[in-house]
Amino acid sequence: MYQTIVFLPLVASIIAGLFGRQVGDRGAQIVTCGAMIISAVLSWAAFYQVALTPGDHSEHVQVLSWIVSGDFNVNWAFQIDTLTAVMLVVVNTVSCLVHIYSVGYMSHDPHIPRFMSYLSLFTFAMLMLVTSDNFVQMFFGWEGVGLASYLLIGFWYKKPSACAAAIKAFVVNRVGDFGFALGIFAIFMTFGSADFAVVFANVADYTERSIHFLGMELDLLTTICLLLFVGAMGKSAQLGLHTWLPDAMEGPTPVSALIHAATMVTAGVFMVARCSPLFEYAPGALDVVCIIGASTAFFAATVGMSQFDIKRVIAYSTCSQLGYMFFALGVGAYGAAIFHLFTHAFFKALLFLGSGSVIHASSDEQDMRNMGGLRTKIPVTFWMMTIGTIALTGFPFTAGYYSKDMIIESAFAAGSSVGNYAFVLGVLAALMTSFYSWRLVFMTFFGESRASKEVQDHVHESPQVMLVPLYILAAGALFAGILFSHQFTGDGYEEFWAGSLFLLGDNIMEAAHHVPAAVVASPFVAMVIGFALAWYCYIYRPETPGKFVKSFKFAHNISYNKWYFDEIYDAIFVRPAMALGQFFWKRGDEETIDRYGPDGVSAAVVRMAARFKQMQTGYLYHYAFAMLIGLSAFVSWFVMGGQ
Amino acid sequence: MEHFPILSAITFLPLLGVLIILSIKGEQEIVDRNAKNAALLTTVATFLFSMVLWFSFDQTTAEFQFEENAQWLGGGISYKMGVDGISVLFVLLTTFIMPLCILCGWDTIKVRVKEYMIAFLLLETFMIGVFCSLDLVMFYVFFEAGLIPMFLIIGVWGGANRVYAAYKLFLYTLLGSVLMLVAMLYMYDVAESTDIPYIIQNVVFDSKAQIWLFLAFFASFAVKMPMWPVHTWLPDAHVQAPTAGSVILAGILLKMGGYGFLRFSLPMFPVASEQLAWLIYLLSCIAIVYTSLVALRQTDMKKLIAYSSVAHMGFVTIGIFAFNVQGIEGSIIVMLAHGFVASALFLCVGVVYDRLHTRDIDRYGGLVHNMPKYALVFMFFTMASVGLPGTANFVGEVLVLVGIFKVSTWTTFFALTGVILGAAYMLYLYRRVVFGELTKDDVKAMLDMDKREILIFAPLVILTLWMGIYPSTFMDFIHVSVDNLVTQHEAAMATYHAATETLANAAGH
Amino acid sequence: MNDIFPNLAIAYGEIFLAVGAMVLLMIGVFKKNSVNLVSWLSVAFIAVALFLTVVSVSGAAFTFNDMFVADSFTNFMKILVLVAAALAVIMSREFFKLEGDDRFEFPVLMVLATLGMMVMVSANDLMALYMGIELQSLALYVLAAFKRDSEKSTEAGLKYFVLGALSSGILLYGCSLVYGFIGTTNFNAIAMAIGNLGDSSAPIGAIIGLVFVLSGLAFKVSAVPFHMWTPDVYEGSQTPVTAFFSVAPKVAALALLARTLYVPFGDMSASWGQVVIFMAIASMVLGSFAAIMQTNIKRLMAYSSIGHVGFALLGLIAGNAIGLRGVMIYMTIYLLMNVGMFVCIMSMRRKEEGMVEDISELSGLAQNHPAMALAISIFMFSLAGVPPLAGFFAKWYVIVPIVTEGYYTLATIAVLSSVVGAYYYIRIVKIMYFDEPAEEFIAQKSVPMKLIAIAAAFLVVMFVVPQISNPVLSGAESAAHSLSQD
Amino acid sequence: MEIGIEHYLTVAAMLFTLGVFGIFLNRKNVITILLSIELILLSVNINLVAFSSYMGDLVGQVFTMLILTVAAAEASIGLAILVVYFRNRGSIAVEDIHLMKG
Amino acid sequence: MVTAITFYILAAVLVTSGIMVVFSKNPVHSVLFLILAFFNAAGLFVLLGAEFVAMILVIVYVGAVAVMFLFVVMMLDINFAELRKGVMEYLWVGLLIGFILLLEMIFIVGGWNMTDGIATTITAATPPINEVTNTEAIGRILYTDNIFLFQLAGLILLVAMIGAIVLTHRKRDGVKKQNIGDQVRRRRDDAYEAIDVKPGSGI
Repeated sequence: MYQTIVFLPLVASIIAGLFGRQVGDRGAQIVTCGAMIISAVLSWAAFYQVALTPGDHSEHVQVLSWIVSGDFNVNWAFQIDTLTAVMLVVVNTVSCLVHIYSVGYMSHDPHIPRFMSYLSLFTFAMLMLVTSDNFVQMFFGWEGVGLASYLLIGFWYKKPSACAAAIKAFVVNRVGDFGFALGIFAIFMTFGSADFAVVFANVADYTERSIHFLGMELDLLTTICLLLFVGAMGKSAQLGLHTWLPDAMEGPTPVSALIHAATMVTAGVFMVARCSPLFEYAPGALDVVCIIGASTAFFAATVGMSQFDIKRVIAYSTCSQLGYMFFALGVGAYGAAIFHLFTHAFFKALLFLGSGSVIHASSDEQDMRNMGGLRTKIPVTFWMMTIGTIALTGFPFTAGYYSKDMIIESAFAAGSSVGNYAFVLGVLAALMTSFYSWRLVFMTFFGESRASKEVQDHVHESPQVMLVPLYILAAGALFAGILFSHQFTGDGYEEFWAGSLFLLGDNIMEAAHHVPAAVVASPFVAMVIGFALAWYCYIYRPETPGKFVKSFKFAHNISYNKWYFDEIYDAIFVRPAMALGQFFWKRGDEETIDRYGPDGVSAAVVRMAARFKQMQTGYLYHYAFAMLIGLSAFVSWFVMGGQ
Repeated sequence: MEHFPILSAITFLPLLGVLIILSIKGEQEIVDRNAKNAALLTTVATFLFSMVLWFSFDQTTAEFQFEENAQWLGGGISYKMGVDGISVLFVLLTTFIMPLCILCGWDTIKVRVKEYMIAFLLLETFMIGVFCSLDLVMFYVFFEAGLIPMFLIIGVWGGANRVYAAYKLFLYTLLGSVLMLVAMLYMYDVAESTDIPYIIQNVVFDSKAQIWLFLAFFASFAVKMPMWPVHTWLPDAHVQAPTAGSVILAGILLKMGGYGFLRFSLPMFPVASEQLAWLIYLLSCIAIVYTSLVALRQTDMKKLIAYSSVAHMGFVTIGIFAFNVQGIEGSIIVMLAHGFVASALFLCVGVVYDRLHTRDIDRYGGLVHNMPKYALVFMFFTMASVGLPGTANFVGEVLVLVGIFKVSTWTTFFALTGVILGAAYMLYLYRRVVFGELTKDDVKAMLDMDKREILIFAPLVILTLWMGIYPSTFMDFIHVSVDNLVTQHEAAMATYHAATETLANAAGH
Repeated sequence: MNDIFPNLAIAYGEIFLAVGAMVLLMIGVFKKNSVNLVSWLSVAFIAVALFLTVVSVSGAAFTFNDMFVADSFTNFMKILVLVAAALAVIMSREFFKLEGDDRFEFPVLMVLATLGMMVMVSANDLMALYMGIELQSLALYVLAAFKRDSEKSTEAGLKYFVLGALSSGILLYGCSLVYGFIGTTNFNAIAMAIGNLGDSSAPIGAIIGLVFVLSGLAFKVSAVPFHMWTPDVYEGSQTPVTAFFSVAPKVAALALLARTLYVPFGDMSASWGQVVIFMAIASMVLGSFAAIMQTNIKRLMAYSSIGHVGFALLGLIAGNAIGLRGVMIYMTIYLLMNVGMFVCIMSMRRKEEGMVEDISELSGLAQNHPAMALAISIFMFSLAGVPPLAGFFAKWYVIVPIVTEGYYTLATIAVLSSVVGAYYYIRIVKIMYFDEPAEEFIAQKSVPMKLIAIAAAFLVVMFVVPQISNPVLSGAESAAHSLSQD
Repeated sequence: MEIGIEHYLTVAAMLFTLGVFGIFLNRKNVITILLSIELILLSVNINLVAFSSYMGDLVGQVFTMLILTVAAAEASIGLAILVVYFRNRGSIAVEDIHLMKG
Repeated sequence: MVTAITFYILAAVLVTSGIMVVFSKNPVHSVLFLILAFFNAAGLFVLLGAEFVAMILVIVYVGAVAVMFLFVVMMLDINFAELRKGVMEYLWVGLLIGFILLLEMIFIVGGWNMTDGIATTITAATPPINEVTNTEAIGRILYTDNIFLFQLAGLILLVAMIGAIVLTHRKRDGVKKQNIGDQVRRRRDDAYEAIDVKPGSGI
């Protein structure tokens, strides 16, 4: 069954991709969607069997041996446990819905088979990632989703910005992988294996050890975990390595929903959760995770408040939500993090697909300043977006409410300074989340339309094939919390996870249920304030934002320009790399190595040859003179040198 | 019957092809066609013949197999051939790449076809010879002899600046290897034999002498690899060479350096290898980062890929000098993978070069519109070159890095930096050539790949994937030999340390 | 010495050739238009002399009051000399047929020069050495100036003569010192005398005498710094003469040098070793550098020959049988390459202009005359010492002994200079293969010439085949042992 | 005052040096060069005869005679070459002899 | 004492004429000085007891070779003019090196002494003067022990002959030679013609 779940998308992808011309657009759609539906259904079955059925149902499926070299032994194999099952469900469900949605969304595109193939390919890679039983295979999936992401972001290859974004995504992810890879090597060096089972079983033996790394003596497990976390940061767009995510919105919207909201970007979260046995023994690393996560949550929210591109707003929102998940991980609330991952998949996919619907409706317009008043024209979309928004902002009893509040409470419950830091930033971020989410809704659906006449005329509701997935996701966004909070974070925790998440100390979520009421209320309050502000600024007094921008130009600029990350990176990485490249090429290779190396030597040889040629004057007396010099030199050598 | 001299047969079969081609007479057109056919036939036959090695190679022993031994050129030197796990795959790689090379020049080589084919067949003999030789002199003879056809290939069928490139290749490589020759002479003097297995097993060179010997061999192999800073011949040679020439150069000739390190430097000069490993790491790291950065700025497709080859070869050297199983096996795999992928990339360049006759990246753009198959293949090999898991390069690189991580984290760090940069320059290249709007008229007129070209690429794609997904097929060949190599190395180092300790103790008393 | 009448048997080859030369002279003088006959007869005579030399000697033997020696070393070297001479005469036939100025004295002088060389090879006495050299040299001076109405040729003759005479003077002065300080001119006696010295060093006069003798001989092999005549003479002489110059006298002089250094002065190798090392290095370096700028192919070959002599001298430095073997193998292969190359040079001919010697005229030869271009490039790569061609093995066999003797720096310099040398050799390949075709040459029609070129190229390529290389190797081996006592 | 062999040898050495000077300091004509060569040979002869006389050995004198013979032959060849050269160039100035160089 | 004085006179003249050979401007003078040098050298040979060689030197050298030089000098009609400027730039270096070489040679030859080693290696001892003359002694070994060299000398002379002829001898037009056959065949009618000249018209 698991082979089917994982490989069916690959088969579909190959069929659609290599034989797209033969099977045609429709054929490709049928093949890929069909495969995805089967996969999704099977993964729910798996979820039911592994996670919801009592008892330990985790399974290990060996597929093929992969790299065997000395004691380095890596297999293609699946490890199926609750964590995997959850991810299977998330990935396959969202993927399936996005596939279906894409049939409608991409109906006018000339390259449908290619698109569908990429989507399926992505799904396959993502499944490989989540089912992996070892770090190397996980890396395979890790890079595989990167590839798919690259391909999909650059799907509209005519657009230079899309190509640039694709490359950026790939390269920035590579930076993350850099750390991930180092982590894997360190793990292998330490444990002699890259299999999760072996590594996790032996972690306890390696505490208090140190590692000689880059000339420093560092704590072994902390180093490993931090290195792994760098990988997670890259893939999950955490602060510092987040720059690719907003740009990735150049891809078609279903891609954004699938990859850059629901699944791929959560791989980092998944990985840290998967490595919980490691991280638990490296509290220092956990603190770092927590700080980075909280900072990201806050930072991305600040940026999200000032963006105008509808997808970018959601992208920053994603970034921010991922931050939440990480600081949950950081304080040890793995269940909460995964739960948020789970719920987030629904409402964020919903938001993206909804915004896709908006974009679709308004003739590929993405700038919210050119929208407005769409509520009446595309009401279904409007409602779907609203559901997504309330779920995101954590309106009580929606999915987001359960997961996000649990995270914030856990942070508080951790009681540590790091936890408090996360708690404060988390609440602030919740406020801003509420603000920018409602800002989005208000700017898009309320007020007067700011679109051109032409666009306005064409506004239309999306076809059913696009709306049905929205309904399903909306259902998820509304009810996933209620349905599963018990298992993910509540009393059913132990039984549900069945050991797939490791905890060294007490379960922090136990404590999170008993935090003061003020803490429990704080995210709600923040949400309400955010909503009120948004309402004030965009409905009640629409001129406020302008004034605000004028009076707080500095703050706005920072926010609007995304804290200048791109510019800074450009200045300290990209340009220097290019300049260095140029320097090495022209100054290094051509003007130093070649000039003093081969060219220089050959020039010297030729000069010397010319000198020799000159010596051969043609005059007899010079020739005789040379002989004489030689002779007297020899004679002198023996006379003076005394033999 | 002892056994059929299979290695000699494989090595010299191409010469038979040369004779056949030489004997072709008649009208120009017919001669050309027959020369092509004969060359293709010969290379395919050689490949099929070499499959005997594949099937009858004993994977459980580190001994040299299919050995042949005969007196040659007076005492000491012998004609000795044999393959072990380290070399057998290179032989197969060579025989595998050759038919593709012949095919790739099929329509594009219009002048002096006969000579072209002869040059390639000669080259094949010499290359196979290098990997089969079990005698220092023989190795050197084959090693150097390859320069002659390569010089002609670049010089006669190359690009505008071919003379410079051909000279640079020839003299640079020659300069490197003559130093090796002197070292070999010294070894001959000390060991009184040029028999490679004999020297490996029975001769221990003085540890001071080892340093010099190592450096002399290094001079040759570093140039051949090429390592920074003696790499500058490679971009020039690649740019100017005809496509098939580049393929051979990248696919096989560069591997001779790595093979040399494995066959000579490591087992014969273990102490020096260990003591000078830092130098190798340093140069390799510089090579990886430096050339990757340079590659970022290239405007010539071939030059870019050439620079990327230098970076990849940096991985090979790093792996070899990690002195552990993973590193060495990894480096062999990187070499094989690079043999497929870099060859394929040069073929990719060749495909568009044949159509537009320029390698200037800016002259292209938007090829995906009219050449989707090409775009797909190019994307595949771009990703393979980047080292995407599932492709052959990944397996090799991961093993190399795993191996080196145990030894030097700094080296791992810089090597990984190269991986990032590798992604950057390859994708940047791909974007500029394949993506974007299709604006230029002459580019618009380009046709997608034809059957012949697909036929060339298909085996490369299959092998790259195969080696990426199930590398055991290939690695099973090398395990035992590499294990043996590592064990021997460790034993040698242990002896050396014991000896120095005794000395130190003696001095202390 | 016991017999009044010397043992002539071992000198049959020389005697036959001496008589033969006179017979040829007579035929030439008294029979009109007999050039062709005289030439082919001289080839035949040389062949007979070769035969006589080979059959009449077994083991070392002395005669003429110990002034003349014959052993397998002399045989080996004489074979080379005679083969080179015969080939040069054959080449000259073709040349003079096309150039005109066909005179029967030419083959006669060649035969006499060859005789001089044989005497040199067999010389076992300073006087015999001198006479052999002069017999050879006088004939060669005339041959160099043979084209008497050409400014170049006569200038070549004049330069060769003046410097040759100077070198003879130096050599003689050295001989006189050796004679004076050792008391004899006979090689065996000198060896004995020096051997009797035991540990005390040889008198300085003898050493300096040896240095003078060495310098004189160095001139004959054109080792630096006594090489200056070589390029001018090679360029000025007619091509077959140059071909002859570039091989036969060098072989003879090297043989003489080897004998002089090994037999009488074998115990003084510490002294002469330094001089030879210097000359070897200087020759290799100059040979490879100075050739780079050349445009005339004969001049280029001159510098090339200087470089090759430097390599050959390496074998002598080792001072043992292996080194000597190297020298002999080197000269054998050198003969092949050079003769082949000169045959090709002689084919560079246009209808109007006649002989063409400019390297640039070769451009695009590969398209006009693929076979000739192939042959030339084989010779060029071989001269450059690129395996698997014979030239590589030549170098191998001379460098092995010096490495064995511990001269690592020397070996390194040698191989590095060979790389520089490769630069100009492959330039010719480049011109033939990479450049645009120039005006076509007239194809070589003469069958013997074609045969020589093909055979030389074949041997150069096929040297790796044991069946072909073994005779040379084993011959050189036994020859080396016969000269070197160890 | 006893006249020892070294006196003769010194005279010979001086003649030798003079001969060498004559060859490379002479810029005038080739004839003088030929004469210088004769001087060198003469110096060698004096050496040989002196050694021969003082050692009581005839070989030196035989050698001298050979040298005389050869020198005569050499002179004739030299002059012949000189003559043909002069016919071509109309000059035997040493400085003019540099048609080939480099 | 007489020997010494004779030696010094001969040696001084020898060296001086040697200098003059090299440095005199007129080649004819050079040749003449060379002849003088040969005479003095012959005198030295006599002093050393080598009469035969001394004779040969005078007869062969002065009589033949030097005269041949004179012939050529005259025949070539050389313009012995100016010493060209700017060509002596290395003069001093050359002189210095030559001088050093000279000193070294003198130093070396000064170290000669008759040792036992030399005595034992002598191959053709000079018989005592009262037994045979120098000439006879040479005669005894020249055609026996040294027959090889003697024959070679002959060959060398042959080469010299051939060489000189092949280089310089040429059939030239316009050289008048006696042809007896032609003279004998000559008839009166070939030689003259009677022309009837008419007065006043001229021929």
